[in-house]
Amino acid sequence: MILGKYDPLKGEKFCMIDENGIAKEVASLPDAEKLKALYCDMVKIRAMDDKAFSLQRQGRLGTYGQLKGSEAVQVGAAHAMEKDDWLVPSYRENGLMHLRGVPLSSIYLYWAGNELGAKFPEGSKILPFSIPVGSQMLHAVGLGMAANIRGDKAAIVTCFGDGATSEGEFHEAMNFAGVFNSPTVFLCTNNQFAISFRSTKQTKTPTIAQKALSYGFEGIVVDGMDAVAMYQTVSEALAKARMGGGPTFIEAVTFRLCDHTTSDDASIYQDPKEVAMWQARDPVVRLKKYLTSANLWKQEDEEKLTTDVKKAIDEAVAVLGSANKPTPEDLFGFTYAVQPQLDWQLRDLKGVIERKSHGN
Amino acid sequence: MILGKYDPLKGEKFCMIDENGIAKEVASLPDAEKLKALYCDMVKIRAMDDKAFSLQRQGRLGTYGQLKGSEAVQVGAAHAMEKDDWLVPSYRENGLMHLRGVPLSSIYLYWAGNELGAKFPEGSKILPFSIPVGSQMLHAVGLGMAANIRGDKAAIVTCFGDGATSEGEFHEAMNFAGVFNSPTVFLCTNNQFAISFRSTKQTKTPTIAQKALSYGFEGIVVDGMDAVAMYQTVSEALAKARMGGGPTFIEAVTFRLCDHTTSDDASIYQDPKEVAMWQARDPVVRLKKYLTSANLWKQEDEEKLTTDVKKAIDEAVAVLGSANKPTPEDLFGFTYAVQPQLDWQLRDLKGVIERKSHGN
Amino acid sequence: MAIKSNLDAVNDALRTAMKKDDRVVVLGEDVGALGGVFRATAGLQKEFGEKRVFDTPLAEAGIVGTAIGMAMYGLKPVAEIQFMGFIFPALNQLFAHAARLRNRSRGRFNVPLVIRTPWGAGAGALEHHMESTEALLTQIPGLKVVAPSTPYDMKGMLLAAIEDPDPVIFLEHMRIYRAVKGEVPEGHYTVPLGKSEVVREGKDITLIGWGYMRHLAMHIADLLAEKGIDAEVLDLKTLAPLDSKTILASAMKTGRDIILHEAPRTCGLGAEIAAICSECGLLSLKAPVERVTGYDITMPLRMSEKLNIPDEARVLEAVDRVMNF
Amino acid sequence: MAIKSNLDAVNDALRTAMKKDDRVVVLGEDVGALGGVFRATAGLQKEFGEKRVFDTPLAEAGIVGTAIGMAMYGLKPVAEIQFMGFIFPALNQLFAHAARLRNRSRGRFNVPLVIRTPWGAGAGALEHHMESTEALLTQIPGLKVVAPSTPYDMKGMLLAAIEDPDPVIFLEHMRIYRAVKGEVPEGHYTVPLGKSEVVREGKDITLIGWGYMRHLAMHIADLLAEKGIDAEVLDLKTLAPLDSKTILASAMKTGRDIILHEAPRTCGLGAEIAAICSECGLLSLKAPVERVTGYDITMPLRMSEKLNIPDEARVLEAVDRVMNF
Ligand SMILES: Cc1ncc(C[n+]2csc(CCOP(=O)(O)OP(=O)(O)O)c2C)c(N)n1
Ligand SMILES: Cc1ncc(C[n+]2csc(CCOP(=O)(O)OP(=O)(O)O)c2C)c(N)n1
Ligand SMILES: [Mg+2]
Ligand SMILES: [Mg+2]
Repeated sequence: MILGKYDPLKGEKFCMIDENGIAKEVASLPDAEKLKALYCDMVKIRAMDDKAFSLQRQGRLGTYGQLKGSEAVQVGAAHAMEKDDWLVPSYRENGLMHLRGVPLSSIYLYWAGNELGAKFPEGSKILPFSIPVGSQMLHAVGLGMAANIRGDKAAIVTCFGDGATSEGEFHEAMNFAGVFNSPTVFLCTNNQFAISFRSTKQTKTPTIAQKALSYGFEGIVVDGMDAVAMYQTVSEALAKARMGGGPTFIEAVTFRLCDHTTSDDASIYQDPKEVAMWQARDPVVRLKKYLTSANLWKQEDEEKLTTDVKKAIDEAVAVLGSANKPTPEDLFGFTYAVQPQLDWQLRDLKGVIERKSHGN
Repeated sequence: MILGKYDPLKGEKFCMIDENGIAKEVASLPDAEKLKALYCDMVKIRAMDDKAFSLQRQGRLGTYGQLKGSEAVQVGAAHAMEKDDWLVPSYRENGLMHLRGVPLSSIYLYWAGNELGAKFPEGSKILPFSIPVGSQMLHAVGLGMAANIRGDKAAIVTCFGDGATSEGEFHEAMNFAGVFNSPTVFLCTNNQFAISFRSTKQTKTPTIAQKALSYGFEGIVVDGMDAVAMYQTVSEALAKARMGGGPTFIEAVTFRLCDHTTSDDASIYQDPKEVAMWQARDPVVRLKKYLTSANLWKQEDEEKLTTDVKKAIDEAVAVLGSANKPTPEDLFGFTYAVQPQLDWQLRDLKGVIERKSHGN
Repeated sequence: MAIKSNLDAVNDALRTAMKKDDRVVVLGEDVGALGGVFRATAGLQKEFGEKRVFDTPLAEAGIVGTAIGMAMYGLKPVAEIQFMGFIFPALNQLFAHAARLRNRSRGRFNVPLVIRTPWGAGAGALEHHMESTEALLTQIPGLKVVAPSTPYDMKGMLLAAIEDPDPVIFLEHMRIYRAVKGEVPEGHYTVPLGKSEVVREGKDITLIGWGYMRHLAMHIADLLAEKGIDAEVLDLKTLAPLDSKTILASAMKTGRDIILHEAPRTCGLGAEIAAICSECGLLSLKAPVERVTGYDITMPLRMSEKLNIPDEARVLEAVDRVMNF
Repeated sequence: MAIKSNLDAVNDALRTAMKKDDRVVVLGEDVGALGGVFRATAGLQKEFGEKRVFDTPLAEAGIVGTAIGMAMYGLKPVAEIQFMGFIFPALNQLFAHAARLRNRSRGRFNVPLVIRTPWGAGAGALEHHMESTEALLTQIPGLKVVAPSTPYDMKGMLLAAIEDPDPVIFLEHMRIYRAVKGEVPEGHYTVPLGKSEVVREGKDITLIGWGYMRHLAMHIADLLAEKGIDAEVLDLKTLAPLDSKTILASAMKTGRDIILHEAPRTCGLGAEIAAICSECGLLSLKAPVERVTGYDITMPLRMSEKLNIPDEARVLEAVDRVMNF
């Protein structure tokens, strides 16, 4: 039992593997396969994230928001989730979305500004990510309310940042979750920045997790650079949700080890010394240290991983390169199920395009 | 010191004079003059409120929201406030607004649907009351932020109900107040109902006051049917605000001893036994019991009070009866400071009215 | 057929929908035990239980946002916003999500959500309780907005709205909640969304209205008939997407059009209708399209609100102008 | 005179206003140390201190609502909403309070508040970062809405907005933030709100635009000149209250009008302008008023957004239709 053991009001934080790669209680760790899987997936999403950055710099993607620093949160949550769990992400959860089944190529296509990337696999319980900060958590709560109404077992993970907790819709989502006992895990990645604004200024309380007390359910602070702690906490919160125990709030404390997006320049407002300090806590390096020291990970494993990851990314980039552009039908076709009144506008656009292509 | 002494998480509530009219610590009571003034003002606002109800039933006012049950909250706050304090009320604070300087006749005129009633005395630091629930507290916080920016000493009381605490704007107001140390007293009248909806269902926490912990400042539960406790708590919170101590949240627990408004029928959803129980705690009766038992109040005092109050109310009703109707200029004149583009519309309306009055 | 008020027609539609489809749920402020401040949901909680008919905390974004989630889960939520003037806190959810989730998910999700809300002036209510802000909603692609004005349409269109796969804002005019009664069939039937209706044929002039204004228009048409003017009355019924075909057919037939609405004139829905009429029917117009609307001011309080709403006198003067252009 | 971009003109205006009047304060998300995501407020916090230029928590209703309070206290807050697509959470504050407090208090209070926000498409940004929802605001009585398109107007109108006693929504088109440069006088001057401007005189046809569309219109006018068509260009500048006089004068002079805007067509501001032109100028119109606008769909993502924005080809085809009606 992790929940209930760490009191945010007392400044307690849950961590399993510290920044030096040392495990606190080896006996409580997941098995070796799981540890290796967590590590491999962190490497993978970091690589795909780095690739997205360089694709953006080449002009092949539009503005892109990197996730660097949050690998452990996303991988931990991905492994904690079961097949039927729902995911309600923000724009920052590209790694988590991929691990839950969204093809890498879709992610690249979407950030390239191609609507076709927004088509996730049919049947996957992943909502399109939300750009208006703080607005998506209500949908997660609503999904859970619906499951309660239908008497279905369900659990939902919704992700958002420290900044999002200032929005009124966050409050309404938390309150509804408490009142209706919605089986929702509120997963807040406190990467300490909302663009340039420090999380310590976002609110006057020392933690974000303690806000859960205002809504009558549990909140916990977790080391968000520790994939194991994240995996275990989210697992427990989801199990509780599935069993009718209602919502949980998890504050994953990390640090944004990148610009806010490719349009940002964090050097204007980040302190290099602080950045270095947090870089030393790198979630990927940390777990590798543990695995290596525990003799679970060898050079050849790393080499194979690198090759596999590269291959997956190359394939996605190839799809990006050969993808069709959206057609006028793609732009008009999803405004309503059926909307004959739009037909003339679609015809107008197609006519203009055709006449342009004929040079008159 | 009252603030900090009663912990909402432990279910503690501040009360000075209990429902039987017995004072807990006579030494800590305000002086006799103040006690009598609190009582007189409660009698007055109850009478004006009852009159408003009967005026509505006669068709002379539109829908009206009575304050019955909240007299102690409003009178306590009115007496705690100093001349330069700001008031940012909701629609339910008719008593408090009057005690802060809004003529009774203006209140009646406003609820009669006459814009002229909205003209409060020039210079009074009372905002027009807000009907959209939960939206006005941000203005209070902004007033305080402005005072901080200018280096002015200031304090603001903003009033709202239990239902209002579910709105997103409440959250944003509380959070801004904490972050910017706005000298704002959040005065929540928990009358246990938002129309038909019980405050116990509005949120999952046992108290509303404990929500203040989410914003990094003090919250306290007070017996909202005890005018003395209300007076003392608001006084202390205002003093703290004026001295730079920032915001305070006060949950005044009362019971709505009336319909939500004159359009409502509370008998559909209120339990008569529970109503009777709360009627027995009547704030006006309670203080009178104390005053009488302490030999501070005699039959002739009561008689004089009744006469004075009746006179004040009769005068206000007379003003209501003889008031002008708003003119087209009254309707158009306050959309902007200057707005020549509206001139033709005003002329249009005046033309229609004139032609109608000439019967063509 | 039973004679019912608009209000009872709403109640009937909800009951009919809930019986037919157990995915239909009703939520909002005070919709449960109280049955809504107008009693539109009276009796539903008792009949269908607290799981399917429930009160929510006082938070409009919360109501609409969670209803969006429920709709994506597969339910058919019918959410009440207590008065149209209080829809603003929910606009972000409507604009950013309800209207876009189909598009954003490329059709993988849709949002079969109905938002019912009382609107319009004339009932002598408080500030913010008599707003007509339909044109804020009609310009948001992805939303449907309907405003029936008779009990028959009220029931049939509410049933159609609940069955519609996309979000529908369902406007119920307060002034005619109880004042207007009419025949309402038993059981299930639908009146299609997306269609306007010529409710009185005429050849001289077209009066276009919705909600209470449709009834004012019918009254004016009667008065005009006595003067020998043959007025056509168009009940818009669906405000978005607009049924331009029906609007234009009538506009071009009579060549004289007056649009009535309570909302402020500037950028009201009347502007769009006027624009369409003159765009597509310029040569058929015998006079400029007139708009008789609320003025560009804040809705006055009860005592003066009727000064701001189109009334017989203002419409008749507009008719004079148009007929004598 | 210095040549500045629109962005620098905004920065210059803010600095000028803050120097002139110590009641002017600047607030919003990231406006402080970062100087705003576009750097419109760059350097201001350093120059005027953290009391007068400050970051807020991430909450748009909070920003606008507290700014309303500050304005009533006597300050002149200039609040930034980071992108126009994120103004929705603040709409309740704008509609229910900023626009109405003067009226509700019978002139005892006013709200001298400016909300600056970047808007418009064409910069290849993310979803919700390229919205043009001006017509949601222009229909709210009590608000002023302006959208300058040149550095000269940008500075002069921002100074005028800050001095205005009523709430002003100040729209800064992203696509021309850096792309458009022009002469900007030193120091203080104002360009009046409430006035539109004929920025190119012509006699054959009027092109009406605002923001980026004014520049497209000027470009089209150049192309038309080569074809012997003499186009007049009207920069709307103030979107609410509309300068109907100037609009009508130009519309009636040429008798041929095309309105350009990026917002969806239905209930966009173009509808109101078209309605006014045909109402008051019916007999002078030589052709129907045309609207070349965004389609009634959700703004497409970056790769396709330009398909949705009026461009040279679409406007020229509209000109053809109008000239050959
Ligand atoms: C409602 C809204 N307001 C403003 C923005 C602009 N914006 C995008 S990301 C961001 C900061 C978000 O911070 P946080 O919630 O901590 O998430 P992070 O980006 O750090 O993951 C802001 C202000 C937005 N997208 N939505
Ligand atoms: C934003 C908004 N939503 C809904 C309403 C309708 N309404 C008026 S009062 C009320 C209940 C308010 O309850 P509470 O905040 O407890 O205040 P009380 O009336 O009990 O004083 C509701 C739902 C409103 N005025 N504003
Ligand atoms: Mg963050
Ligand atoms: Mg209450």
